[in-house]
Amino acid sequence: MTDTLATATLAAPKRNSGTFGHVLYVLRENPVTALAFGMFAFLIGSAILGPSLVPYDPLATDSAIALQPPSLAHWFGTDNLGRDVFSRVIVATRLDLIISVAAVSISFVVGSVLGSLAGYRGGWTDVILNRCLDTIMAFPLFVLAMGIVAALGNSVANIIYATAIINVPFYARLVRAEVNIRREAGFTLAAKLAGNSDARVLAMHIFPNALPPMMVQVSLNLGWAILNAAGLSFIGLGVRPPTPEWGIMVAEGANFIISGEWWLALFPGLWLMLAVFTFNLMGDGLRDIVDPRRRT
Amino acid sequence: MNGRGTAILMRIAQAVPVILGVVIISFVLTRALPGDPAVQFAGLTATPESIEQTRVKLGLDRPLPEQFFLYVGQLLQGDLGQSVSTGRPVAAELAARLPASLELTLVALIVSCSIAIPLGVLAATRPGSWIDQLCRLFVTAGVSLPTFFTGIVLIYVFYYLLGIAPSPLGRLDFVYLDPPHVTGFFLIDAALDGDWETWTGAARQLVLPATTLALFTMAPIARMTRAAMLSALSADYIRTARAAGLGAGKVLYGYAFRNALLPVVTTLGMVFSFALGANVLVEKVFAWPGIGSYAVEALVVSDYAAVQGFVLAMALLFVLLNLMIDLAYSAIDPRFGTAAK
Amino acid sequence: AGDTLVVVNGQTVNSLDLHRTGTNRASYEIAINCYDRLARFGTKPTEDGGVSFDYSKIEPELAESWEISDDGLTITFKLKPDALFQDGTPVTAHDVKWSFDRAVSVGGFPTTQMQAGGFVRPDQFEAVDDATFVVKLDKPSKLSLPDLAVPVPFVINSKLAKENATEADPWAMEYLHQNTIGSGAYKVSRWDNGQQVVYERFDGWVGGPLPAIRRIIRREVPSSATQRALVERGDVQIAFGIPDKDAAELAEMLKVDSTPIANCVHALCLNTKFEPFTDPNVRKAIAWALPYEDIFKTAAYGRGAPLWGGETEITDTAWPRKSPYSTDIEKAKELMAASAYPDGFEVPLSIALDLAGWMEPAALLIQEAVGKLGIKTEIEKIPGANWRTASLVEKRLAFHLENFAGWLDTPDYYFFWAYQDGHLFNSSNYVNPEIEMLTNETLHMAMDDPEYAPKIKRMFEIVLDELPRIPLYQPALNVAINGADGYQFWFHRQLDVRTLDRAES
Amino acid sequence: MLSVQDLNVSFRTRRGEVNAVKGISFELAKGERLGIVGESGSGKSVTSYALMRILDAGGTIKTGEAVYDGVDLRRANEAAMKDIRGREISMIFQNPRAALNPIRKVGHQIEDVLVRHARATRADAKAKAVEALEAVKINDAAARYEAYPFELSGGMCQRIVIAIALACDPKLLIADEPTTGLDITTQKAVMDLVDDLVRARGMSSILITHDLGLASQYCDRIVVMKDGVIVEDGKPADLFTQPKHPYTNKLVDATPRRGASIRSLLPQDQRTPLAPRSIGNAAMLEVLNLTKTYDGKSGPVHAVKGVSFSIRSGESVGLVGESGCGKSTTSSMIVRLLDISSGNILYKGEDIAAIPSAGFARNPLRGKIQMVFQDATDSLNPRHSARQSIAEPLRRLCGLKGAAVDERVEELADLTGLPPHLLDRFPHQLSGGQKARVGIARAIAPDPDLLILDEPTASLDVSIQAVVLNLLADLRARLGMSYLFVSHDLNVVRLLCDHVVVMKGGSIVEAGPVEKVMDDPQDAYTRELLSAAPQAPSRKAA
Ligand SMILES: Nc1ncnc2c1ncn2[C@@H]1O[C@H](COP(=O)(O)OP(=O)(O)OP(=O)(O)O)[C@@H](O)[C@H]1O
Ligand SMILES: Nc1ncnc2c1ncn2[C@@H]1O[C@H](COP(=O)(O)OP(=O)(O)OP(=O)(O)O)[C@@H](O)[C@H]1O
Ligand SMILES: [Mg+2]
Ligand SMILES: [Mg+2]
Repeated sequence: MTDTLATATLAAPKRNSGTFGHVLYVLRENPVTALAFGMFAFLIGSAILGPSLVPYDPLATDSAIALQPPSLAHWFGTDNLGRDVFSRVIVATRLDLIISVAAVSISFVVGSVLGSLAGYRGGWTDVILNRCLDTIMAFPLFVLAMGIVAALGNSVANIIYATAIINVPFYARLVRAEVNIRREAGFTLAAKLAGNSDARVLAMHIFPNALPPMMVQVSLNLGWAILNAAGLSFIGLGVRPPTPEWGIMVAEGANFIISGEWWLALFPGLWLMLAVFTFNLMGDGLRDIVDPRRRT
Repeated sequence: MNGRGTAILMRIAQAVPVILGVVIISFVLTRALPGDPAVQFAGLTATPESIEQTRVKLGLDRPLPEQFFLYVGQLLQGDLGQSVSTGRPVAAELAARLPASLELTLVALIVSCSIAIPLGVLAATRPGSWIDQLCRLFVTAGVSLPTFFTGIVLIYVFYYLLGIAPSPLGRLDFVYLDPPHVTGFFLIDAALDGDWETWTGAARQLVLPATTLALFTMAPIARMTRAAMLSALSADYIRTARAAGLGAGKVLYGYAFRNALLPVVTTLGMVFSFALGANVLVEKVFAWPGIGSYAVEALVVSDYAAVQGFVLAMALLFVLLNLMIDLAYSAIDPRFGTAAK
Repeated sequence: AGDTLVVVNGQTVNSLDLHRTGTNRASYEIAINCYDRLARFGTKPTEDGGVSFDYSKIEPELAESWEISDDGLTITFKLKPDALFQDGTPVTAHDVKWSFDRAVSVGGFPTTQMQAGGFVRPDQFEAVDDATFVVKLDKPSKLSLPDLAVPVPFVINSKLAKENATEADPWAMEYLHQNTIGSGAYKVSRWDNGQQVVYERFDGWVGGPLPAIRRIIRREVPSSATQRALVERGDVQIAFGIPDKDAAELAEMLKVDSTPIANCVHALCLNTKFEPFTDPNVRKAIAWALPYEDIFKTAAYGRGAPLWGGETEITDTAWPRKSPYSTDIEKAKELMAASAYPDGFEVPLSIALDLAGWMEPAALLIQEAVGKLGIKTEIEKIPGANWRTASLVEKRLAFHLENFAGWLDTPDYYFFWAYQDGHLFNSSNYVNPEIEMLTNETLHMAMDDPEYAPKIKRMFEIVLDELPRIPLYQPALNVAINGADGYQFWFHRQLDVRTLDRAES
Repeated sequence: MLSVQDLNVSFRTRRGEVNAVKGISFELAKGERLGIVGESGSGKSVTSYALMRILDAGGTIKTGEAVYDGVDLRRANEAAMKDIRGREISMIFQNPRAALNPIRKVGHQIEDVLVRHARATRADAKAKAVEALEAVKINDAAARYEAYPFELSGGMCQRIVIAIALACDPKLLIADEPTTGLDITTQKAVMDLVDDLVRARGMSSILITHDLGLASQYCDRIVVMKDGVIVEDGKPADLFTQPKHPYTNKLVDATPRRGASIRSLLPQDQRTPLAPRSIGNAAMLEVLNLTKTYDGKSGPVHAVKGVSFSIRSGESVGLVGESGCGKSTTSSMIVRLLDISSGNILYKGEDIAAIPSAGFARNPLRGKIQMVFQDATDSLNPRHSARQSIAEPLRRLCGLKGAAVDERVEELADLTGLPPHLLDRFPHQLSGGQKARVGIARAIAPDPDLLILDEPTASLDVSIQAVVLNLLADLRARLGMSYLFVSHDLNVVRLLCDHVVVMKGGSIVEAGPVEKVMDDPQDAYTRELLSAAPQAPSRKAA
């Protein structure tokens, strides 16, 4: 307490270092979380730098070296067109992260807005929204995504929209519940007394408190979005060839497993798993980071 | 009428707009599919005339609103239409395939629950310990694998390399005959028939696909069990029970677990409908004659009636499932349907 | 069991009746194995020791003999006297008439296919008596008799069919969809939609030598990896229609039959509606730029037959034939530079989702190759139903892969479908008045007509110069066999189970 | 019977070891009623949990002895402890509703204990359970056997908890704040019941509470705890008349009682004279015939039925009544968070009830009527630091920006006695009293004329309550605000208010100057309220 007194005058920098310190603290506290964030940093790194670091052009074919097992020259082997699997796996990171992050961002935003309104206004708004969400949920979600992509065409953007749409109910529900329990909370009333309009109360006071549980959902969904894209690829509705994408690579490589060319599916599969795994494990850490109550 | 009954009736009433919404969306979605079913079904060497004939035959020459009202009219009479690609009534098709999907999904969920729930309880009783972390890593790893990938790897290892598993040829190897149809669930039908050889055959076929699905569904169940157990264990009534000298088993299972079951049941419902969706991929890998693979085929060839029928069936199943969850809930939680809940 | 054979197939049988609207190709197998036609094609050995159908030989099946009138307008069939339907009733000319009437009346694919042989109206068919059946043609055609040997004009037990017909359904479509009522070598004893078809031998068959196997189970296994595992482990005897790659690899362990598919060309189509493709230099530049060898190796794993690097001079009427083009990127670049688009252009390259197995690797290699000419492509994968609409009916795909195969194995028949204006498989929108004329002239012309060969050669010259479709290779139908014998390749690309036998292993 | 010697309990936490109980010793004789008093966090509950060996994970008894009837509670094995719990020593807790398994019939919960301790067999369990219910004087015991906790009121739940605790005739009952959260009238009933039962059965009891008044009324002996240490041990009367330890002294002072003035709650050295204040003549706020009807699930709920009263400028009005009588509803309507059903609220003659509550945030009068909430924790946004919370109304209502905001926030912190270095903390990093100060600072930030205080001290320790009450009194004098003070505790109301309004079931039953109502209550309900409040022995000349 004495050292906080000493630094109290430097309010602004202290707040920053407080956030940073808090992140460090969260990471140090749980080794699994730290591991997850480490892996996440690695994935981000390969998404940003990967394309300029990989040893081969991920699109260059060479039938002379098709289907070679992993070797020093080709760490993850080569595929049926003689493309370097390692380069493709690394380059694919960017697209896969973009798909999952974009899809989750859209559903986060849309779900938050809908859920907040329904949770805050209650009444008919709530009833109607709930029925709409039920309707989406009543579809087997993967099939709905398939239908949307089949109807709109299989571009990256459409895959993102489809994934986003099927995720919206989860966010909307969650936000609705979180907003609803805080609708009558003391600090909500206090915020109104402080002259905040309803919209402001909702946006600045109630909604941010729904963030911690949402972070867990975000992390689960990030992984799920990648799996979803991979599933779409498996039934042929994924991104367009020759764009490297993990799901497509696994899906196509899967046909080669029985014939002994295991590396085609295994390495992208491992990376895919690594990414989903990372996202899923990050959830608790993310929640702790956005939750000020975890600060000490 | 008591609160519980009213609450359940309310839930059923709420399902009506949902079903209506599903009917509309599935209709619009199928019509939005690119590709002309008349072309698809006119056959190989179609001429413009034969395509036009096919179109008239399928009723696709009429304006969309008329098609919709015809469809709804048929639905109200319980007619889901004909699947053009299989030429059979969609209802018959679904009736034949739904049990296959349900059997697989249910077995997978039973396997998954019988592993995930104890794991969750174990983790909750030792939060932060290495067991807790190990459980977390294990179930997360399961959910991180694309199901089709897991499926193929399992086939490769257990069928192709080791030769332990039976050939991945659907519900029953061809040396067996299907058990007489009672429920459509082979395990049940074979047991009713007393034909344990077929039963074993069917069970063996189930092992790999069910494992694939189970691996995928364990994470949410284990996670929820752990969280619910943790919050139940820290509740005041647990302290009361302990202070009254109740045994550890009674406290853990009689008090904490039954309370923790409530959110777990809700999660189970979600996982179930989720697993039915994931089935689409698993069925494809294991040549499982279920409704998921049927839907994929139908979607790809723009078989409107089949897609609509499938979606509707799933929606009804979803509604039914929620109803069952509500029933389970009301059986566990006396507060259900009262002001307290 | 020794008298049972198991076959796996990736395709699903969706009807037992070929005539029904919506029946898919895989279901033709039922018509072949469970029904008889009046005649059928003979067989011949293939180069690598297999057996293939022989278009030049037509043999009796239900008919004992036939006579063609001198003007070529009347064909009179005599039926085999001892021919029986599977329910024991004798096969009569009335049954044939009813069946043919059905084929030309129900519309859709069967009717179109009948038209190819000149059979358009029911009044062309006449049952003179129980054993004599007469077909009258509007004009003589060399395609008529062969067209009666394709799966479509199969003979149905009309008595039984009529018993199950209704006012709304005079052709008993519903009943035949679920039941086989023919005189064929096998009957379907069990059909689990989406799972399996079980064939049971009909011992009263007179259409040919009695099959050796009593029961054949046809299992549907969508995953090719699973198919391969099954046949490799010997749990099934035949894996039908496996991917080229598996075929290439399994060939080292098992018997794999990879007969090039008759009258079939995997081609790259250049749509003439797309501006740059009207420039002959562009088309030729592309043809010279394609990496044929690589495509053949990676898309087909060397299965099938190459269709590039042929002689410039055309001396015979063999079809499919090698084009005079091969990979020569320098030449391609020169041509491109000489064209109106020296800097290239952008065009989507479309492929079918269902056929991605070969189309995708081919498309990727093509994309890379034409990229060197400055042609930028984006690969567009189009799902099933839409593919036919977009490519064949609307013909709106600028640059795409295509794989038409003609059942009737003559070049003119191929040209009729693939190069004539407005015809279904002419997805390039190709129009050439001379081709129109030549095709019409040769289509029904007897092949030994002295005018036939020169005209055909002229047609070859034109299309290989104008290149609306650039031939890539002739694909093969791959069948892996582990413990069975007697497999024959058929133009319809379905499994004829009648000749199968168990092999000593 | 129970002897505790030098007991040390510590917890392993993320930030190292926490010593919650530091070497306490006390004895308890058979039939004795012991009270443990101390402010929040002083280690009262931990002591009792340690005796029962039901400490949370991470908690251990480090050193010391606790011997019950010859059994060493620290070293006894788990099986032995299970037999002791419930049969020898049992416990009741605060928040009775949460202390019962929500999805098990209360009768079965009693049976579980009976069967566990072999007091009943499956066959006679039900009869025994009903017997236990009858023992706690619950109405219609046989029917209650089938009830679930949610079907019972808080008082009834507490009776069930007591029935569970006493089902197996234990020798010692530990009651950990058994009445917090209960209405003042229910509190008295429950405490009387426990006391009767304990006396009738000749049991010993330990009552844990922070309410010195309550402890002195129901205990033979009281130990005072502070920061894990026992600072004083004695008879209630002695404690009040001759407190030895300064902490006890402070505690005794802070306990509201008859005749004490607001300043006398504070320690001697802080009793500065109250600044004078003036009360205007005209009514600043007039509430006329105010009603509120909610649409409940089973018909309309008449929460407030035609309430009228007025507040003059500078005057403080108390609003008292038991839980659910409509106090909060009335104050919400006045503060314009809730739309009225009918009536008028005249603020300086203007009918503010006519302005819909949804749009009142933009009304210039918004800053004039402010409120301090009951639960300080709940009323602070957990994501906002104290500074942000206090600055909010300054930015929104006063239009201050930049440095001016910080300046004013620090001024307000100073005014409410909040150390400036705490301003950048989040609510969970502040103590209850500090949170109350933040709440008050925020409410007075826009310079209101009327401050509505909805039980602002209900969740605070007495000593902090004393400080907060005095702070409110000082602020009132300095800033000339009027208060509407909502409470169920007449003793507290009396300290701060000039006028009091007593509500019951949505209507006013009595109103008048505070002395008059307290000394000469006219209404039976007011008298009941007055008598239910525990009375500490008055502090005579020390
Ligand atoms: N599980 C725990 N882990 C760590 N510290 C704990 C734990 N339980 C209690 N403590 C600490 O022990 C101290 C005493 O807590 P205790 O609950 O006994 O206080 P109390 O006197 O009962 O207060 P209250 O009146 O608020 O109930 C507190 O400082 C608290 O922080
Ligand atoms: N939103 C609401 N809908 C229906 N009934 C309500 C609602 N809010 C309050 N009530 C009812 O109105 C009555 C008065 O409630 P109010 O909160 O004003 O009581 P209170 O005097 O403040 O009680 P406490 O001391 O417990 O805070 C209660 O019976 C309550 O059940
Ligand atoms: Mg306590
Ligand atoms: Mg209140």
